[in-house]
Amino acid sequence: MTTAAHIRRELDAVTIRFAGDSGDGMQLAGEQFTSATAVAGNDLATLPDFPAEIRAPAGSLPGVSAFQIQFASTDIFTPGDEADVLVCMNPAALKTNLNTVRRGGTIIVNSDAFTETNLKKAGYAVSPLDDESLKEYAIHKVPIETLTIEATKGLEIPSRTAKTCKNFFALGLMYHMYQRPMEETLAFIDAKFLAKTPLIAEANKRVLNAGWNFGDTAELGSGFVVPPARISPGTYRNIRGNDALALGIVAASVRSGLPVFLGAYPITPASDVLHVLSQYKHFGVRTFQAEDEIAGVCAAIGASFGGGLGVTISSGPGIALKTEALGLAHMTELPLLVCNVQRGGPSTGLPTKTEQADLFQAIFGRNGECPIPVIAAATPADAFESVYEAARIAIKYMTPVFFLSDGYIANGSEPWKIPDPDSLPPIDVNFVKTGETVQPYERDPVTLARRWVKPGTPGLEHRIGGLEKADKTGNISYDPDNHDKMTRIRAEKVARIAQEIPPTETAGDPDGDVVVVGWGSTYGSIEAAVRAARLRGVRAAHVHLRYLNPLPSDLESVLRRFRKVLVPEINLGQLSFILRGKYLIDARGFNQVRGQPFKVAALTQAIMNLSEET
Amino acid sequence: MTTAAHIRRELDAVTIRFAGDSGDGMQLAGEQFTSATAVAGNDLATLPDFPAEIRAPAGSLPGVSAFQIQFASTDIFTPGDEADVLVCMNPAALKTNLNTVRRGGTIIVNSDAFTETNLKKAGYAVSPLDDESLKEYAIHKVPIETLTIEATKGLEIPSRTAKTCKNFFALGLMYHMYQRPMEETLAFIDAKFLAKTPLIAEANKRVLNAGWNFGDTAELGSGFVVPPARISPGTYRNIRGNDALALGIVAASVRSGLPVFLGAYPITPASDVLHVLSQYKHFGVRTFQAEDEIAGVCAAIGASFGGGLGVTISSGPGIALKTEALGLAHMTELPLLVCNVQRGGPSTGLPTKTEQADLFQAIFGRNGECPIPVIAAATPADAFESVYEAARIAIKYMTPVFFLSDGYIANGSEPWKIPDPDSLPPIDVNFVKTGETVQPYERDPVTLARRWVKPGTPGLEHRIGGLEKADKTGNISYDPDNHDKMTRIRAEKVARIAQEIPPTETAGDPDGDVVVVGWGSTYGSIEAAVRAARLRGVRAAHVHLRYLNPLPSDLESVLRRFRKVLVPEINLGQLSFILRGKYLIDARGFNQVRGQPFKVAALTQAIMNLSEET
Amino acid sequence: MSDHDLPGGHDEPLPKYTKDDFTTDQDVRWCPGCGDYAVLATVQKLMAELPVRREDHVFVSGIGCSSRFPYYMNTYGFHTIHGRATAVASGLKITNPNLHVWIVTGDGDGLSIGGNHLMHLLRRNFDVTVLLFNNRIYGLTKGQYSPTSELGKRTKSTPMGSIDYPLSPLAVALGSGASFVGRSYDVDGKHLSGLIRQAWEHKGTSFIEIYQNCNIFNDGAFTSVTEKASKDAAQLRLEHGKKMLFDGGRKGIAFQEGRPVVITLGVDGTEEDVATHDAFDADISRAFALANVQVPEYPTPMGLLRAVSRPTYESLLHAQIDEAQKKKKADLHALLHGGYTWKVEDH
Amino acid sequence: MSDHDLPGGHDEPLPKYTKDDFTTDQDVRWCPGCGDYAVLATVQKLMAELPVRREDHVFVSGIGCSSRFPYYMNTYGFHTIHGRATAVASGLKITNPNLHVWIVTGDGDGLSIGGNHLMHLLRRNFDVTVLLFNNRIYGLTKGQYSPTSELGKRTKSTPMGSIDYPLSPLAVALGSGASFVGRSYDVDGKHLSGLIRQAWEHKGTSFIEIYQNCNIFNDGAFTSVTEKASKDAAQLRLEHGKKMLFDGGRKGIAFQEGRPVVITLGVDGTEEDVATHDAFDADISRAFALANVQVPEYPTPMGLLRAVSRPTYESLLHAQIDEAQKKKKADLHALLHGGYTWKVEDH
Ligand SMILES: Cc1ncc(C[n+]2csc(CCOP(=O)(O)OP(=O)(O)O)c2C)c(N)n1
Ligand SMILES: Cc1ncc(C[n+]2csc(CCOP(=O)(O)OP(=O)(O)O)c2C)c(N)n1
Ligand code: SF4
Ligand code: SF4
Ligand SMILES: [Mg+2]
Ligand SMILES: [Mg+2]
Repeated sequence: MTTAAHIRRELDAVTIRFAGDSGDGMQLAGEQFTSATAVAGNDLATLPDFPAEIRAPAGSLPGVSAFQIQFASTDIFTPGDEADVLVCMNPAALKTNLNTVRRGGTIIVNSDAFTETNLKKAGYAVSPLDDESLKEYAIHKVPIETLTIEATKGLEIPSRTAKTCKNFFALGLMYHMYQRPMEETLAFIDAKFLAKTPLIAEANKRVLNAGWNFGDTAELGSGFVVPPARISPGTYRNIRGNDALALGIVAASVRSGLPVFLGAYPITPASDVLHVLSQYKHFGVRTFQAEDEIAGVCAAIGASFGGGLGVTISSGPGIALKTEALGLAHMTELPLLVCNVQRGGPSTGLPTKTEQADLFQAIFGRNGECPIPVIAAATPADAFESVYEAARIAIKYMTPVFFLSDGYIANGSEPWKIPDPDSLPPIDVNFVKTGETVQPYERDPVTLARRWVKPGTPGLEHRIGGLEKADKTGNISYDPDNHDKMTRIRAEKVARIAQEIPPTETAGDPDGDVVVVGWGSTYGSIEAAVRAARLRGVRAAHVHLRYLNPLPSDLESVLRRFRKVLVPEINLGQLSFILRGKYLIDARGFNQVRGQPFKVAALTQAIMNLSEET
Repeated sequence: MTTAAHIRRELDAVTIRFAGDSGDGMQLAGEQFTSATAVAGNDLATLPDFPAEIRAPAGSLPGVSAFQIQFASTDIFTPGDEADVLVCMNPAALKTNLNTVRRGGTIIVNSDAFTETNLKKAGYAVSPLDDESLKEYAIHKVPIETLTIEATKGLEIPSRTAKTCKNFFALGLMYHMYQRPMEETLAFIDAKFLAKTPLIAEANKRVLNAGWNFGDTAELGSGFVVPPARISPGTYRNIRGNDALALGIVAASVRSGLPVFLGAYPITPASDVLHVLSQYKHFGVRTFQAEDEIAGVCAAIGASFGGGLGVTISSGPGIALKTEALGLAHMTELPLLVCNVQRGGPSTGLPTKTEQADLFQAIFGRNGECPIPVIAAATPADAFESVYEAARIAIKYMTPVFFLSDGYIANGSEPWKIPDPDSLPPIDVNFVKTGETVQPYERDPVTLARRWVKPGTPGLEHRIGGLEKADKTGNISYDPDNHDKMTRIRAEKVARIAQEIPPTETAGDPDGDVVVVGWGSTYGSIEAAVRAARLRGVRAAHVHLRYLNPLPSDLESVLRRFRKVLVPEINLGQLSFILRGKYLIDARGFNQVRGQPFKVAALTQAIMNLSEET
Repeated sequence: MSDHDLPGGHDEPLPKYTKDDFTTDQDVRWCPGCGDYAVLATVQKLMAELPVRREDHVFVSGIGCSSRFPYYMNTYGFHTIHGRATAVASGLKITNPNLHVWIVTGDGDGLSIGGNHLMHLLRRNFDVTVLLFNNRIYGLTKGQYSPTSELGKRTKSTPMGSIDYPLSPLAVALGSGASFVGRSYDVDGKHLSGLIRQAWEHKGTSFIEIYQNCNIFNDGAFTSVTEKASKDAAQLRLEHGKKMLFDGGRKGIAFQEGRPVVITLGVDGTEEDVATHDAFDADISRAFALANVQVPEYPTPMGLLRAVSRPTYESLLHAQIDEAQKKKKADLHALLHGGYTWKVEDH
Repeated sequence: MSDHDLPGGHDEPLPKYTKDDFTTDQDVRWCPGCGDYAVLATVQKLMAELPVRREDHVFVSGIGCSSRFPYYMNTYGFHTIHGRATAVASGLKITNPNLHVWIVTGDGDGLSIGGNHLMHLLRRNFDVTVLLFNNRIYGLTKGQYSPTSELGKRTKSTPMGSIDYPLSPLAVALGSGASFVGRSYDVDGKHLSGLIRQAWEHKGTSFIEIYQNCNIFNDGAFTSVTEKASKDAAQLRLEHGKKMLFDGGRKGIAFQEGRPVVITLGVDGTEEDVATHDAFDADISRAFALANVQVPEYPTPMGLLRAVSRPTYESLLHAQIDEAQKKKKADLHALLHGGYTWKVEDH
């Protein structure tokens, strides 16, 4: 590989963003760049940004697809507030992404695409390349399409086909700029194309190299180096949240010995979990694409009744439909894993955007007294461990458990240190066996879980259902005192899950001015903002909750070690309300509902401001 | 009518309870006694207590049906903690109702029914009439069946038929005991039977009189007088909560000029509202028995879109199913009245019992940020005015509104001072008219309500839906800032409803030790308990909330005038949690989930205890 | 409906059962006189005869009077939520295909709120049996009309008469591609028992409509079909391979130009013209024609309308799982290490 | 589907419309090449021809690519939630029977999550028209199989092939007692337009299945039926009163013993034997037989299978309201004073 003659500059962290038409392969370029960056040993975080349409008209504003990555030589936690470099494949991409670039940042445009038609589709009267509008940025006009076609000359493929390789040109250019290794991508091209379409493989490789070489010769400010981060040793892979979620479920199945039954109905952004799990039939995973969300959850309840690990997965509107059935799972005290990959709401809302506004629904959203434990993932990789934990608790406590992810976690990816399966906490399943004299609603004294009896077991025939049960026998009971008692037992069982929760960790100062409490995918922005605020002199700490119901028993005392409590959420203040109600602590919200992660700068400012309040 | 020769004693308040087999007509007897008592000018409160089964086997424990009424010469608020007199038609009724009678109370048993078979069905080894088990009560064995058949002698009806009149014997006996006027019941019998079955009419009347006369001659301690209460002048009728609810909806229709569309699916205890409204076709009411609850609410949304008053009604499990559609109503900002007649939960729970455990669901139970106003009825008669208010707000603010009733309100009844329709608050509807240039999501500056455009209006064609809307135009928008803005506008619109709420009333002391905050059907028990506590020296007040979301703006300041806040609820602490979260006030719950109203004595004790805490 | 091998794991011989073995200690809480009692007795008796262990039966129901059924069967049982028994049973059957799964539902539970799940259950063809108790009314909620109530019916929710055109449960089932469709009624225990047994033998989803009298809210809904005096003329007792005769052989059903017609023998035609019932007809048309006729214009068909054989959902699914397992080892370590991985060394 | 009187309150004459009057300013966001475009154009053109004011049309849809339809029609429109357009439309039509209500749904929206509401809409017979865009795939969620996908279909959610037996939308509709059932396809604008117009004229619920190509996730799903070269042999173009001939008159459909069979003229029979299509047949059997046949064994029927006349739900409901209003005055004061009342005097 050629190395550049230019002076290399070391950078701490860089954010780059690829943007183009949905048909331009920007997600692919972004994913490849991510892998190469991971291999280069940087810490990183990514943000894919899809259009809502399947395939909006080419060149149109709604058709723009983007992918952002931040990578660094130190720990980083977010895909970056602003891009240092934006790669723009057409005018529409420039139009919709310009506000994501920092002032003074670099913009690389595919100048071939700035035709009159495309400019018009993007709503430009004059080309922004020709007027003053971009003067605050370093603009590089690169005729990417021409160069791409040039690079494939001599191969017998039509120029229309050749043009589709242009994302690899952009990728090659960025690889050069940030000195990423290209082996991984070259191997990927071969794996994907060599067997079936060797010409395409060759074309892509040539174009990739042409991009690199172009960077080498053009004066684009190449040769930036972001040295490797100090990352704990181990084997890594890059993982998307939805994949981690699916793997966590399979791991829970293997470790518990229970076959997974997934009852689900497709919905953005949860569908991929159905797709991925349907490929794991060799693990005995049964995926059932139901006729609707109600059937999905009910079939999962049936599976759990039959002695399987019932799982259902959906997003806001679909979760809403499952509400009634969750009451049944709660009443019959069967294990059930309910995954909600949250999206923008209410109603159909913003299906492709992220949001954290379903926490109230998870904790409170059922008829009757019907507490359900709630566990949330913090990052794409964390989805593995946290969903595993959710499954473990569902089985151990014989209860439905809500697992919350969101669109940002689902489609985002990060390097994941692959755990040793044997190091995962054990999941013991203890079906009642023939001959044991157990009543269906007898309970474990520690967990209050009832015992699980598998149909087919001789001598233990019994009936369960949604009517109130008599204590121990599980027969129908209309007795007032029994109802009060059972309602409290079910609540107490869920409350006891607190005994599973490890001591609350604070990242930052052990006490002081502001504790920032978060949950879910805001992990990265909060961590970054707390660090920034501490650098600016605030005594602050970050507490990130995996367990949202019940809350950790030590949480109140942790919060009380700080003068102020700030709760940033991508909603209008749900966890903050719950903390207030539980602890009578004046938890303040920092809330935005913009379908996007927080900007670290804004959050840092909020911490600074609160720390100054007396 | 004969009058008793015995000395009359004046009593302040009396609680009597009729109990028998489902086939024994106890509800009818109870209702008649209620009417007669209302006419006698007493204040009263009732509690019907049905079996869960349609028709459990005759004489069995689950087949017992009871009706309790308290009436008094002063204001009373509950059907009574304990019965002074229990009328028992068979052993099963005695068995299941004995614990409702105060020690020393009177029990009148139909001794004819204490046969060996019946005793066995009730699980008595020996007859309780023959052993010592009832020695703490004043027992009167009356061969009611024999006396009933006796009374109908000479009429050409089979003795099996004659026997079915026995509830009138019991009723006549109680009428004598408490000196109620019988005219109302005699008229009722004629209205019901005279035309079709004159012999039955005659039989019932004879038996009723026989009961009275028996009381007159037997030494049952008759001649108690409960003098009339001081009741504000006006025309009264006795009304059940479900009837009041239906009437309130019709009144809102008449006053707004909007036709009612009720989309509903039968469910206990809400079905009666469907039944009653289906009889009001002459008011243009359209009732639609949908295929399920989802279709019910969706059809109601369609009706509102079409310019009608969309209403849906259900109970817990059915409300759960409507969750997704409520998001649509919220997003499209259409008026919609959602009535939840709560029952025991979770899941199928205890369908025929009362509970207040769906408050969380009403306030929090949807995906996304989706606030919906919540209004609750306090008593059966109050259902009229409060559901009217709920409809008014739905229309004025262009929003779905939750109206909460419960099984106790639904089936309970009380005297209702009939309002003058013209005195009801006006409901102005202001459809956009042809020629007005209004955008679909332009808003009223005061209420933030968008304008309502009726399909069919020329020139105003537009499209709405569940995706996020652009401000003003209502077109689809994926813009992050627009989403944040619209989410806040919708929340602010609901918050502004607080401007409709009258100043919070406190009953009792204006400040002091304990303020007891309630909502819904606990009104009576709380009012009675607060009065009792005040008599015992506590400075206490009762605040009963009709508006649960938003809460009254002055509520916090009212609560802060007291040292302690007690929140009694038939749940595990839902309103109390909300008050804590909102105001950071240490609101304490008094919670029972027994499917029954509170006992005044227990609640009084709780107030006393809390007042003693420092 | 069964896997005819006895379910795995049992070494002992099948016990000799009696009806009592299938009776629970719970008080039966239907109204005295309700048709549900007769069905319960028939099913309990049949259970004692089937070569299936008690613990391998599961009765799954929704909500309704009829859906109380599982409480009275001394087997495994699940009284789920309204309309969803079919969905719950699907997950159960996939999880343990050895179980004998019975679904008990009503005309409201199965055709109103649960209509969609029923349709999809039938097309998927799980090896389960659906017993739909059709009393043409909502019993448990005390007497509203149901999707099978006749037009003009006055009920609590339709004081001026219902205006929804009723569904034929059998037509819905055939419209959904059901593989086994039949009808019987509560008090003809022998006929009902025979049909349920056939259903149990059928591999795939069997759908049986059971006319059931609700003596409280819809008494006599089926007397015109079932009462002794007229039942010969009112019922078309279907038997495979037999002519479709009724009314003591005086009348029959013929198919003319694709349409079913009643012929009086010796008047409109001869026995020759009468169609022969083919319960296993590959073509669905005739079964559907039968599903749409009823008294008074036609005799009401009773018995098995149609059974066709088609692989069951769970067998296809488990075949895919087997195939996948043959191809690939279930190695969790390997799965977690899938895709591109890299090592970070100590430094 | 219409009340043929113009809706009340308009004095001015009906404007002369063009297709453009029915086009909105919203960018159409279907994939280039999607069959939805053709249907949209056909419907917009037809709207300009119907004697209905623009403001009296309402397009109600669920969720899916096809369900975006209302945004592109310059009429009133409601893009509701997944599967519920039918229910929303029911409430709308009852509230204002003068509106011309169109329901746009997909094979997922209408037959998967929305199957039950569709079934009940059809039996109730509201005077509305359902356009079900059948592309045999879930488009909007990017390519999972749908209830109409063929067995064995490999999709994102069925990597080893789907195992659910597909539904025939027309069979489901007839099984539910639909009063108007037909089929057409995206690119045959003339045929489609004619069928939709007939549907609009029908008083009652009209159900039209529209074969629609999803060129992204299920390209060519219907080519065997619709492509020029083979369509003559592959389609049975139904016309009332005409013989059921196809393949240029070389073949025809006959009913034998109640079953549909393909006959080759001159080989298995003559034109005499070929059935004549009766689109208004009182008996449902033949229409159902046609709903269940398709290529390759049979030609796929196109056109109106069956239309029968039955009172609409809203007309029956409003008749009851009228009757009630004739009998009883709507006097709120009297209503509130219903039952036994008593006066309490000042004291
Ligand atoms: C979600 C929900 N909606 C409504 C109900 C009330 N409900 C219980 S059973 C029933 C209908 C019963 O009718 P059917 O299925 O015909 O059974 P039957 O009682 O006639 O045997 C209804 C509406 C409920 N339990 N849950
Ligand atoms: C309650 C709910 N569940 C799931 C979804 C996701 N979803 C949207 S459209 C769709 C299926 C679309 O298929 P179809 O109706 O065939 O329409 P097409 O896109 O093919 O035109 C699904 C599953 C949703 N929006 N809401
Ligand atoms: S209401 Fe009808 S169906 Fe229900 S138990 Fe009674 S008789 Fe049977
Ligand atoms: S995904 Fe298919 S159905 Fe949807 S717009 Fe694209 S081509 Fe049309
Ligand atoms: Mg029924
Ligand atoms: Mg589709």
